[in-house]
Amino acid sequence: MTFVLLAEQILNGIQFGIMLFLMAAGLTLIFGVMGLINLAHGSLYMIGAFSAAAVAGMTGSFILALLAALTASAAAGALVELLVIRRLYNKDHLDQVLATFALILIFSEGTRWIFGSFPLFLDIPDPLSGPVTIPGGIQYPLYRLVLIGAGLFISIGLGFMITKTRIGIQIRAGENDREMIAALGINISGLYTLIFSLGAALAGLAGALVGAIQSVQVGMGEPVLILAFVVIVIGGIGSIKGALIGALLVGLTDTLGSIFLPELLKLVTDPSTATSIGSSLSSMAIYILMGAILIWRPTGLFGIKP
Amino acid sequence: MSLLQLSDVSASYGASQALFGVDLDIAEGQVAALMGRNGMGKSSTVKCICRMLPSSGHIFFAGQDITNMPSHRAARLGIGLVPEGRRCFKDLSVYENLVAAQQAGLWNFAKIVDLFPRLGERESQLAASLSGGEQQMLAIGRALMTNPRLLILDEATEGLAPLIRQEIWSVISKLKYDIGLSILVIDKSLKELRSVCDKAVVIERGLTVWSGQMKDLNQDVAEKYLGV
Amino acid sequence: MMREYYLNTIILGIFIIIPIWAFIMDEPFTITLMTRAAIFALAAVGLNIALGLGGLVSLGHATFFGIGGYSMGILAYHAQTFTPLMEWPILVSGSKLMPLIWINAVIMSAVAGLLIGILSLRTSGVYFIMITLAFGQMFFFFSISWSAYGGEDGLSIYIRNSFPGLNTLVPIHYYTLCITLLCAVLWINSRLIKSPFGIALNAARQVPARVETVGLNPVRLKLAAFIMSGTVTGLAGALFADLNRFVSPTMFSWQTSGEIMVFVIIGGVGRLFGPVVGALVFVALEHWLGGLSDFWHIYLGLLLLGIVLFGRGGLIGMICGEARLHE
Amino acid sequence: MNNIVLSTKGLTKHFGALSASKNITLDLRVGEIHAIIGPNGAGKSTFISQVCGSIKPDNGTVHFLGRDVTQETVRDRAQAGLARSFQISALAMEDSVLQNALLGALGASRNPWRFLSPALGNKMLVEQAKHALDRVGLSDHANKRASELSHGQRRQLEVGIALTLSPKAFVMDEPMAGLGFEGSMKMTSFLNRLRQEAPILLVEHDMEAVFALADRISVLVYGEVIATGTVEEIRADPYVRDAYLGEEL
Amino acid sequence: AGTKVGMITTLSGGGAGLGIDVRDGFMLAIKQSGRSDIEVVIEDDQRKPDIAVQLADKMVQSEKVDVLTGIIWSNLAMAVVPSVTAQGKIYLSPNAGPSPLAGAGCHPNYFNVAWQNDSLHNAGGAYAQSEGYKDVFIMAPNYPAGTDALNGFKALFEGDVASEVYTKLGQTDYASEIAQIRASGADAVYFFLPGGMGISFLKQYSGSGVDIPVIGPAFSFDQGILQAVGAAALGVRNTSQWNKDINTPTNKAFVGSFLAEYDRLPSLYASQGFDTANLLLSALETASVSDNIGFRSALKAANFTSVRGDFKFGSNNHPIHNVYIREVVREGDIFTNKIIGKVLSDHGDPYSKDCKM
Ligand SMILES: Nc1ncnc2c1ncn2[C@@H]1O[C@H](COP(=O)(O)OP(=O)(O)OP(=O)(O)O)[C@@H](O)[C@H]1O
Ligand SMILES: Nc1ncnc2c1ncn2[C@@H]1O[C@H](COP(=O)(O)OP(=O)(O)OP(=O)(O)O)[C@@H](O)[C@H]1O
Ligand SMILES: [Mg+2]
Ligand SMILES: [Mg+2]
Repeated sequence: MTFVLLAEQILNGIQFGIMLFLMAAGLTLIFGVMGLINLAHGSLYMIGAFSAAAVAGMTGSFILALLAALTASAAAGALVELLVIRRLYNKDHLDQVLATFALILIFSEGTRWIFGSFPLFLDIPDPLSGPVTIPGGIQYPLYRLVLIGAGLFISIGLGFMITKTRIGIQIRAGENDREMIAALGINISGLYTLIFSLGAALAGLAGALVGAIQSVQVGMGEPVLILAFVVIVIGGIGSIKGALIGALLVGLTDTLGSIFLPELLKLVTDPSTATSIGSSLSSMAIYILMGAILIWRPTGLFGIKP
Repeated sequence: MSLLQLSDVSASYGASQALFGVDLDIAEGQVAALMGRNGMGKSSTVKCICRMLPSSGHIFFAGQDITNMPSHRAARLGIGLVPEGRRCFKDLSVYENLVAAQQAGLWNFAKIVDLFPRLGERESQLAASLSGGEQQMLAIGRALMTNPRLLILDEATEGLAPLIRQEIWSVISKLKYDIGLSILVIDKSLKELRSVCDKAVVIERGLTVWSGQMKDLNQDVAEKYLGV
Repeated sequence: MMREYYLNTIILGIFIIIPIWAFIMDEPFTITLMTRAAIFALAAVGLNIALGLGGLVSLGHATFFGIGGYSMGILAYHAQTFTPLMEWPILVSGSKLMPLIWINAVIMSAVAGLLIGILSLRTSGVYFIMITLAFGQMFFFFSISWSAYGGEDGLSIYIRNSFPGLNTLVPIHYYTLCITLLCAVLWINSRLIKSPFGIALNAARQVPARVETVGLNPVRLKLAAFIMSGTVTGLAGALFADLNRFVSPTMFSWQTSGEIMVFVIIGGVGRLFGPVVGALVFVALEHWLGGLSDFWHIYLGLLLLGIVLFGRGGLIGMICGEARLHE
Repeated sequence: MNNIVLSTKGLTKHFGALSASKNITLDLRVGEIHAIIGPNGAGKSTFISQVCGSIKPDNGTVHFLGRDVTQETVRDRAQAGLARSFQISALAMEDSVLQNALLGALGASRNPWRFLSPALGNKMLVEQAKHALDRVGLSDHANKRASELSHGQRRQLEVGIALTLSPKAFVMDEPMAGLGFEGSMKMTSFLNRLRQEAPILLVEHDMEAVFALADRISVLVYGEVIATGTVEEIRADPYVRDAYLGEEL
Repeated sequence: AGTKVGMITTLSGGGAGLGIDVRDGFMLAIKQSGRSDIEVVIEDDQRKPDIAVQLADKMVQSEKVDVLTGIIWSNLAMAVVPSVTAQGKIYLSPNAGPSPLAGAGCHPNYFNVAWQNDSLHNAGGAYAQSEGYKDVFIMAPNYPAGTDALNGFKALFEGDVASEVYTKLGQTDYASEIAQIRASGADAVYFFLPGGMGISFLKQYSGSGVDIPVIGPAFSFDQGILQAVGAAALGVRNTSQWNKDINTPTNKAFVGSFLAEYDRLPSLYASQGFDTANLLLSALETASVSDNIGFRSALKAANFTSVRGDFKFGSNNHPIHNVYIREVVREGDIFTNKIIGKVLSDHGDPYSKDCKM
């Protein structure tokens, strides 16, 4: 393997990681900070992608598509919070699991009902398409660089909001003791609606951005959902920095694992067994990583120790 | 004019009723003691005032009917609570606990640190790892930071060292005499209550059984309802 | 509010009367559906030991379900193809005998429960949910690419395994087996809740620090609960595989874990019959709603939502009110 | 020296730069109540946790009944007969008061590994639990949920659970906290009798109770024992008055 | 008495598009036949094997159907087919032809009207061979159908395999594979990534600047999903046994009537559903379902005109048919395929030799 290929693969790993972070960003708010297990997060991601695809299809404008994704998912988020989630904060994780599982069913089939059963089209806008050459002679799709930028920007913004602003402090206080922060005069319900729909908007944005290079279809949110949970848990719930590092770790493990595990195994067995065992190991790799990290540090890399 | 007025307030936890008719009245600038044995409904009364427990009857604060108001709006009218059991935000630092619900006014972070220097020393420590007494100071500081018109202290001296306890009592007097803050205190130290409070309300099994000026709370009443 | 005891009797009655009615009316498929419900109930009763009693929110119980399923699949596959399971150090051949398969499923699940439990119990809360999920996913991806046993295609066992004295191919016979096992496990469970172990476990769920200061080991209590829970779900997995005469990696998927958990929550967490009601209702809905429209998932979602929002403590909680203290 | 039940030598514990315990050496003798007082944040609870095993000291040893238990877990020490009550109540809130007490009895019996026989059918366990509830005055509430108890009643249950263990020594972190006038008085006289059964290491801010009960008092300030002595000695110590007691008493 | 057909197919969730097409194609043929004595019971398997098995039980036990059909996915077929054929029911596969059912596990009651899984991949290999590619990068998900696909490709391809890569099932990001392709120096890429995976790959591939030609089986380029891939697929060659421009009267009529009935162009799956129904109808003309042996031989005769042109069954009841190479083109504002050549003629499958019936 040449050095350039290795470098490119590492870059791919990082890029995949940041893309995961982009997808996990909204969940970091809702799950990481507000402490709500929202399985329907993947649906919000899907709603973003679908509304972007629909608007892009009608207007041909990517900017309008992104705006549509933001609005639609934020609105869906606010609605869901007001009608359902609001009644779940005081209940335990299990009720949250069941209710948001129900929401997945409703959203997935609802989307299929509106948009039909076939995948939708959403493509990269022309100015951002095609590869650019970056130092080191690597050709890299421009759009992916844009995704990296968006991911980093959002992570910094979120980190700042949660750790430094008063709103961030209040949300975290609400996560510890909702009743008490309300008794101190903070409209925590309103605040949570706001944050939830912000989280939803981020999910929708990610859906639209990532949807342009993946397939926009019903059910696209669930695999992402699991990965996003993995990322957040590895980093430690509640920590934005953790989520970012978790995302990078997962991205690198996944990318490099699928390349190197088969190669490594080729040293000991014949090539075709090696590729098959290697790639099955590599699909397990991130879960093995997560398991190992949690066994080593039971509250993730940057989680608060109990 | 009375600042806080409860008339015939009753409340339940699910199926079990805790309050059966509490009457209570605090005038602007008054310091009142809420007394009674363990489990008689003192804290439940406080929860009703702060709208953390739904209740029937009437609760007026600063001329407004707050009986059905959501908790945060009642608090915004100027009720500051130091709850039983402290309830600090455990994953927040001391500083964050204090500024979380800050309202503009007399009290600010610097003033609180003046009052409890220990909190200044622990500024960036997480509340969960504070000692019991430190958490108590934090809870008091946090309530003051909302610059309330009525401060409610539910067993605020529990677990405090005698020296600090004296300090808290002197803070209470200071708040009373210097800025005329209205205060509702629940505490077990009769001696301090007598020296600071203007009036007393005694509840038994969720019912107001005695209320009046503190100086009128004689030995008979104390023995009958408080067991001293 | 109805006493839970009466409700439980009614539910058991449903599990007895409907199949008998179906048998008389010659509606074998209804019996098959009831068998499915009984097996799901068993899996969920298993999960409820960890979840309701031990407070261990395991999103990886499909691991045990799958292990049970593959125990059946692998043993029967070797018996069906007349190939030995292993030749070294001792020769082991496959089997089509249910009791043997069940024992194997239980032992394998217990071993897996022990290993997963020891590692997972280092964490708690949401981290526990996620680490159990991680183990589930490992098994899932492994089974997908384990080509010796069909990979993602799974394994078909053409003829249901046998049980001495019964013709398991007759739906009502197989149903009788499953419902008997379910009742046995429920009985054990009802004793378990009130036993010293149950009380200690219940406290370990709520205040581990307290349990420790009275000299008991909360982690070990939870581990025991986790293992028991896994074995029951594993047994259900073996039965499920036999019901379908087929196993595949879907049994290991996180959706399966989620469904088992949904059964428990619908019925009522920690209630003896909660998982049973949950499984029954879910199977019934799945069956009836499917006929209504292509978009029946929407109705299912709305129903589930209604149950969470308006029923405290699942359906049983809705009917019987808050759990009573056991005297 | 065989009347010493529990002793620590040179216990030291740091949290980062903060020394929560500095070289603490003290002991608890048969039949006595040894009170530990000190300002908030002095390190009393930290010390208690080290004695009971939930925090490992950086340095120093803990001996219990003549045995070095420094490396033993909370459970080992509990089984050896060390009973602890928490500063902030730790109860199984969903369970009945009786079940909470039963848990203690179960711990004392050391055998929770019975799966099929009902615990409440075990006369011995139930008797033990009921007796303990009786002694802390909670027998009327035995069938209530712990969550339905008021703050003060929960404190009583804390002590009740410790009783079921029939321990060799009690370690109590602020048992009076949250009790009313009457409750404090009852608890005081109760602890006074309890010392016959087993000595008590008592952390308490209620000076009335401490002065009424303690045979010896140690004063902890900034993690250090600055004085140990009888009630009179400590009351007379000007430094203790300054650092802790203030003008009270 | 009439004939009762049970259709178990995927109508909800992610893969619903395929099931809906099969159903619509099938029902179109039934409708056109004008026969009112055929009752079709349709159930949704949600793409879950255990649900499919349960539905099969229901069809057999309580609906008492004569013929089953409809399953889209190999793993579901593997779960259902052996047991229903063992119970004496006829099963007609409108899609999915896993190799075990074509080889040792074949059954006289089982007929595949679509293809054996390897068919299109064999054609892929043959096409790469005929184009003179020397070094091909091949890629598929890591599951049995994926392994079959790559083996199927290699069966008729004699050049070198630059690299054989198995991706994760359900993978969404292919940056790393694309980098490997770029570095491999291959002169063509063959990939089998059904459904959303293929869409993601193609979109990412077209943006990567790598311009090595790509070949695949029809599944990633079919009418239903082609619109979602968009321009990224233009020019890609794919193998298929059917296309809407096959110039026979039957096919023209089919395409026209499907468009009229459902207001969309038919897909490969719709054509397979249509053929399946027509096969059934043709057999019903000459035999009764109650006569198992007779009905089976009527089916085997395949006395109907397939929309794909010549069609007959091999000894293992799997199709012997032509496989074409298509190119993705734009017609107006929709993307579709155009046949550019025939790759294999009267192609059967290699498993029939293992089938003993
Ligand atoms: N969360 C609750 N659920 C059910 N019952 C409760 C709850 N909290 C309190 N109670 C009951 O309500 C009654 C009044 O309790 P409350 O806490 O108001 O008493 P209190 O006067 O503050 O006592 P203390 O001095 O011990 O704090 C008690 O009998 C108690 O058992
Ligand atoms: N985990 C920790 N990390 C950092 N500091 C800690 C930790 N635990 C305790 N401390 C600090 O150690 C000091 C001693 O705490 P401790 O709880 O032992 O005090 P205490 O004497 O019991 O006080 P109180 O009477 O108020 O309960 C406190 O200043 C506390 O903030
Ligand atoms: Mg109280
Ligand atoms: Mg303390």
